[in-house]
Amino acid sequence: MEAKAYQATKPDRAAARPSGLDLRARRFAVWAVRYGTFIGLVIWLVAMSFSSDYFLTGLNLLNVAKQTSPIIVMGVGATFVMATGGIDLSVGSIVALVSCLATAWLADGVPPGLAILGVLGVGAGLGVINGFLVRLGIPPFIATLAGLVSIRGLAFVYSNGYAKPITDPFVLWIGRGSLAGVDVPILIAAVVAAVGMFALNRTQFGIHALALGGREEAARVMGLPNGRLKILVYAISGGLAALGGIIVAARLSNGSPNAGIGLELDVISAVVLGGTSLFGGSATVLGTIVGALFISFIRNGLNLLDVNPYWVQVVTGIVLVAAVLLNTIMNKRVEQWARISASDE
Amino acid sequence: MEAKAYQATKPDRAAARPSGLDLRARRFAVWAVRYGTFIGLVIWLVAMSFSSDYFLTGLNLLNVAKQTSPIIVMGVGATFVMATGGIDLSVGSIVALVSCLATAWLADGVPPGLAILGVLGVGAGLGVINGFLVRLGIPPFIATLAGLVSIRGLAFVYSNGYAKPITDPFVLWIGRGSLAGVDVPILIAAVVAAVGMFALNRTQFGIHALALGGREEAARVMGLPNGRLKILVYAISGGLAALGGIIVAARLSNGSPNAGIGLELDVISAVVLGGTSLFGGSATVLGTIVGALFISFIRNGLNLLDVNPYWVQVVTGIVLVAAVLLNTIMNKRVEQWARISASDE
Amino acid sequence: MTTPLIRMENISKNFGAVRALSHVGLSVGPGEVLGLVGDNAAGKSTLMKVLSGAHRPDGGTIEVNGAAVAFHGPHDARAAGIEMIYQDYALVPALTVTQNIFLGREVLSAVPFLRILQRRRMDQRAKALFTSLGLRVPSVSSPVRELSGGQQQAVAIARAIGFDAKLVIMDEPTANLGAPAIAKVRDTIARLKQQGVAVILISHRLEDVFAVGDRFVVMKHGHVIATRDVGDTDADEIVRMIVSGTDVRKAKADPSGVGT
Amino acid sequence: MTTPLIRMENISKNFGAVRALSHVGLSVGPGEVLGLVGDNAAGKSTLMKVLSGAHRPDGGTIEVNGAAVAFHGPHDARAAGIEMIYQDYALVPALTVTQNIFLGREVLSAVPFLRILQRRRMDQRAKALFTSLGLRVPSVSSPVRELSGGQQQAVAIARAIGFDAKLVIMDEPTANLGAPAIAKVRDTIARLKQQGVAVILISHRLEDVFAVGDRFVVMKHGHVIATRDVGDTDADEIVRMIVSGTDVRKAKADPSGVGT
Amino acid sequence: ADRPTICYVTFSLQVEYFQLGVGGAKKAAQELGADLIVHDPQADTGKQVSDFEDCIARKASAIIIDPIESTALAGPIEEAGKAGIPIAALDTPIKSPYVVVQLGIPQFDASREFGQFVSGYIIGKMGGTAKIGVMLASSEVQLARRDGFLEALKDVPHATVVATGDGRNILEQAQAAAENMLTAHPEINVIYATGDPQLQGALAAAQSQGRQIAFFGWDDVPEPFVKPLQDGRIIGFVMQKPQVGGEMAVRFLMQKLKGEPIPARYTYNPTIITHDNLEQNR
Ligand SMILES: Nc1ncnc2c1ncn2[C@@H]1O[C@H](COP(=O)(O)OP(=O)(O)OP(=O)(O)O)[C@@H](O)[C@H]1O
Ligand SMILES: Nc1ncnc2c1ncn2[C@@H]1O[C@H](COP(=O)(O)OP(=O)(O)OP(=O)(O)O)[C@@H](O)[C@H]1O
Ligand SMILES: [Mg+2]
Ligand SMILES: [Mg+2]
Repeated sequence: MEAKAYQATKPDRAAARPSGLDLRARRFAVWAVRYGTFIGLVIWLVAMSFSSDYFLTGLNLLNVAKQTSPIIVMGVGATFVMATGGIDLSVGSIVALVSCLATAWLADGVPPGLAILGVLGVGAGLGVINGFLVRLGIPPFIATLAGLVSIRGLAFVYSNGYAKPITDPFVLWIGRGSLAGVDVPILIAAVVAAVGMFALNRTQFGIHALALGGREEAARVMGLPNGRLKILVYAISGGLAALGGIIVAARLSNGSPNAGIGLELDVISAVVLGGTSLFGGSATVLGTIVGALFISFIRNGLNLLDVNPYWVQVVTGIVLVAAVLLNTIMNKRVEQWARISASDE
Repeated sequence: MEAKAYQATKPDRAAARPSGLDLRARRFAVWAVRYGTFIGLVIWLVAMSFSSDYFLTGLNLLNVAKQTSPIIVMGVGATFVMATGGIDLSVGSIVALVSCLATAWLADGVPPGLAILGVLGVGAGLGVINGFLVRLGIPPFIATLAGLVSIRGLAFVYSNGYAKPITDPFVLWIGRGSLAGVDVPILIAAVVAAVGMFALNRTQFGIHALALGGREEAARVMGLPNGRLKILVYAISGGLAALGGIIVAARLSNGSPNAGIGLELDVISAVVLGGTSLFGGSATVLGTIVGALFISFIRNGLNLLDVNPYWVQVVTGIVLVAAVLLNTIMNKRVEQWARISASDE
Repeated sequence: MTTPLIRMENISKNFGAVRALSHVGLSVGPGEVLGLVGDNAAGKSTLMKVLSGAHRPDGGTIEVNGAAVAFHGPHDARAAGIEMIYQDYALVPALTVTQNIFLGREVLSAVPFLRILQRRRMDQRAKALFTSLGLRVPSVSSPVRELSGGQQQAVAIARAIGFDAKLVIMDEPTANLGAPAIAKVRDTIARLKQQGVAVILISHRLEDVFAVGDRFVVMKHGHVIATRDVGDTDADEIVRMIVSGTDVRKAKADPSGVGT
Repeated sequence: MTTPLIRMENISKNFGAVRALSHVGLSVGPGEVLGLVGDNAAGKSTLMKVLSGAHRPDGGTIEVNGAAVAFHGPHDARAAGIEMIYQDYALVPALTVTQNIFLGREVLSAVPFLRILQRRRMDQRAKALFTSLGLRVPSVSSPVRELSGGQQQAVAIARAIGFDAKLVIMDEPTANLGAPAIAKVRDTIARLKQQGVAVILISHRLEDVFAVGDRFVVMKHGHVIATRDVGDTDADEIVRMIVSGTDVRKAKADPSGVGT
Repeated sequence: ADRPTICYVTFSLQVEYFQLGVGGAKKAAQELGADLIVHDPQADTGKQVSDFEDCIARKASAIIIDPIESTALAGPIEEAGKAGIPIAALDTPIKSPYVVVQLGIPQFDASREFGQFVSGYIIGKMGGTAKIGVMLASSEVQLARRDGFLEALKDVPHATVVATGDGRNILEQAQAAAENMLTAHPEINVIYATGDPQLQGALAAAQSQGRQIAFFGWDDVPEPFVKPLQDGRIIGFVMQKPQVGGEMAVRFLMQKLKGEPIPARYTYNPTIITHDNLEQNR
């Protein structure tokens, strides 16, 4: 056993009063860490606009916004799921199934409005199944992993593996048209995000979802309908995945069982990057949008810089870890450090 | 508000004493649910042997065992990770990187033994990074998701996207040879499983991993080296993923950055099917083996029946959910029900 | 005797083989403070969870003001004016003080179907509530996670008594508390009593019940053993009943009842 | 005065801006039962966590049997014979009784490096331990999750005193317990004392300390306020010191000390 | 702005076939003094559209596209066309006035021709009777290769396809699927594979089961196929020479940028590699 005594070597922290400058620096640090992803995005945008002439063009920014819109739409759903402490791995596969179904129905002469409503219903229905399994007590990861596998299988069964073209002008307009000068996918993403933001922060449903994720037992004894809430958030996620699937299919003018492979990982990354907790109880739709744009702009910027496409992947992973590290760990440390100075005032 | 009174309508359960027959039936039910996956596997094997003449041939069984061996090897690592309450999504990408590295090194004339040791080191090293990030407080899902993306990127960067053949006879022997009549991949899987089983149940390390997953705070105040344990389990998982990568590369006589795509999901499914808890604290290596074989035999059987390969995916997902439902939910219910009869005795 | 506020009769509840409650009856009048005491595993918490709607009984009836009711969940019990302060407070750490206080009975705007929160209104009402109760929290919009244990308890108390409760159940509110905090809890109970609110107090500290209570109910092994007015008994008698599990007076009168 | 078993001097500990302990000193002799009392947030648990190696102090020294020690973690403290029974027992629910008891100090086989468990040996020793302590659990190989609260406490106690402890720290062992269980805890403390084991008992129930303790140490706001032999004080004086945060005798002697 | 920038959005660099195409284009670009930028959408249609849009955004002088799903690109191609960027399409034809040249092998026709070669082998060497296993992956191109083959096979009444396996273009999957297929159908004596990983997986499966099977397949001649060709396990093999496609796409686009006339279609015929002509084609 070691026999070395503790010495009172550390300075007496509570006694060291920070100067005014110090205080301002600390406040800035807290602020910087809290809005870390957002600041990261801004820095990246500025750096890129110096590195590539093509980056800060309206065309490019619009392109990226369009590319990101399905991720934002699906990310809003995932934000609600994660607010309750769940996860939804099945959304990429729902995109595939929905794009095949919509294409086939349109080819069979179903009116586009009806086809769209139909696939939204299918997406929400698959979400209800996910939610029901979670409610039965299956861990969300497993329930939706099974969905990931089975639903893509269904897409292949239904389409027999073939991708089919979409020719319906209304659906094509959803993917590539514009309304009042704004591209339709961007418009859809903006509406979904606005509704999502409102629902999460301003409605009973949003608060109940956060309470369920924050402490399930407390939500239960306060009489919240936990089971129904679970089914609801997965249904929303499934429905928004279907909407994302429509956008993807319309953008590609094509319904394919290979659509959306790995999209669930992009969606989850965006939500986590945005600052929503993977463990539930704390969620932000605005953060999800920032996270989704961050991922897209990193890819886009590296592409414009002619970086070897393989390196883009490597960098994306590293950025994910770095941002989460900043968001969760540093956040705690810095906030605690700042509270010291606050109580010193 | 409703105004209906509760009535003592339910029979007085504690008073109803089960007969001897009833008792035996209950004991059987408990046993059946506890070994649910195993029984499922046996039933499937029997059913298949009636449905397809080719199923119960030595050749087929050996084939399936060989196909399953990398999943078993990697599943043992994942079992330890999940024992601590973690998850490792990066193993499929480690397989890819390792297969590229080994192939390139062999082509450069590195002796096979050295090349194998080298890639095992690389796998374990990547695991150490994963573990270190988890120790820093990043949720395991995110830390290893970043690994999944980055490490596959590295595999592409290193190989420049090209698959390369392996010609070294020793390495090929690992994939296709046999020792004392047993195929080498099966042998490797058996050895890894045996060591893993021993380590989990009979060594201090195993108990400490389970304690960490069971209740981290208790493990901490009891003086367990939680941080080191986390790094260790991810290092093991990474090292075993590298070993799995060697088997895969050797079996395919080929090192490819595309190797192991989606393998992490198979591995996780096998572990969960085997009865290891996704939340840590309870784990079984034997179960993982059964789970891995179950998945493989389902695919194999459906293939032998000439089922449309797309349906195989659908069924795999459904089986996953059904088995986990049986394992976790029913297990609890039935065991409680059986405890009633036990205390009645 | 007038109609009691709450009357539970013949309540039974099993957990698997464990009979937590068997044919238990209990009644509380308005403004009455009832001390529910008994050894560990006597069934006190289970009985109160039945009353607060958290557990469904296997049998028996509950009446509120003489009318039979069936609680399908905590929501129903709260609607009937029965509130419970849980031992762990049952607060959601990530939500704010206001959000916790109104959890499950949010103030909604008039827009139909949409269930939009009136956040400012709730904040104001929460502030007013704390002022009227003489309790203090730093800010009603700070997350409960950032409050000290005592402040969290204040939130739990405010939530339970802020909504015209007729009965407040407290499950061991003073365990782990120091003397000054215990005094505050006693004050709160006394104030509730004054306002005509009934209180059921589960406590292993008999002195709390003697200080503010009207009546003891002693439980053991899922049965109610005895009932005593506070003025008619002493700590010694209660402890003997808790330990022995028999009503000492009945036992004296009828020796065959001993050692059931 | 002989060398005390444990001597803590000048211990300070901050959590961010919160000064939980400032220059605290404390000593315990072999076989002495010390009651550590004080209001909520006085710093009792923090001081004991420093002593059990769970927290590192910001400054100060700890001596065991007169030799200065530095604990780099709970392991070191346990190796020095200091055990703590945590309020939540700190058991791992999924592990068996034996596994919990030996957690962190497993009996290993002689094979070098491999750290193979001697499972049968540990089971036997666990059984023997329970027998010798007069405690009962259904089976040493059943998971702790399946035990009742009282049985879990028995496991926590057995783990703390089964390994030649010199000092056992108990953090509010009687909160939430009924009278019979409290009596058992008191018996355990008395038995430890007989065996020459020192005990530090944190409790809001002064009667526990009066029943089995030798000395009170009163804390408030991170300071030790006063020390009293059990025979030399009464509940009233202790409560007054807990509430006021001043040593009433010193305060009387030196009125300027009041109202610090 | 002196050197033209050509954007090459490939299919997936994870497949050697496409790497060779890029190789050919790089060679031509270096020779002709153009900058070549390669984008790899990794067989993901959505990413391919994004990459294509990035090329428009960075004002590339011309774009070469190897479509994953031909219909998906209609919108962005129109955008590029309106921005005055000429486009060359490889392998899969795209109907659009802005695609100035289509290069590649007509997959269906070529596979029908190859199917006739296989039919000849079955009639000549196997007496007209064969049990065929097809190994494919679900992409537009590979499904066309299957359909052309089946078309040709109609002329041989006793040659029947008894099983189809999906290799998903991933070697491990392909090998597992082939192993299962061979186990279930011991009668299989011919395998037709529509792509590299499928052929390689089937070869390995047959080898591990010690089966005598005549192999026919597609794409390129990577190392693993040389020995089976020499040993006579692979009977015939369609080599597409994707380098030619990549190289010619760059050449045509450079001509177009200079205002020279170019053909709207450029087809080159694939070579069927056999044991006999292996050496001159390596
Ligand atoms: N959810 C549950 N599942 C199974 N058994 C339970 C459950 N809740 C309580 N019990 C059992 O019911 C019995 C009564 O428990 P209860 O919690 O009501 O006792 P209590 O009087 O509140 O004791 P304490 O003073 O320790 O809080 C105990 O045997 C307990 O183990
Ligand atoms: N891990 C921690 N992080 C931050 N502050 C802490 C931590 N642990 C204790 N504190 C603070 O230190 C002070 C002393 O707490 P401590 O738990 O030691 O009090 P206590 O005397 O044990 O009180 P109680 O009787 O309520 O258990 C309190 O203000 C508490 O909030
Ligand atoms: Mg209780
Ligand atoms: Mg404490």
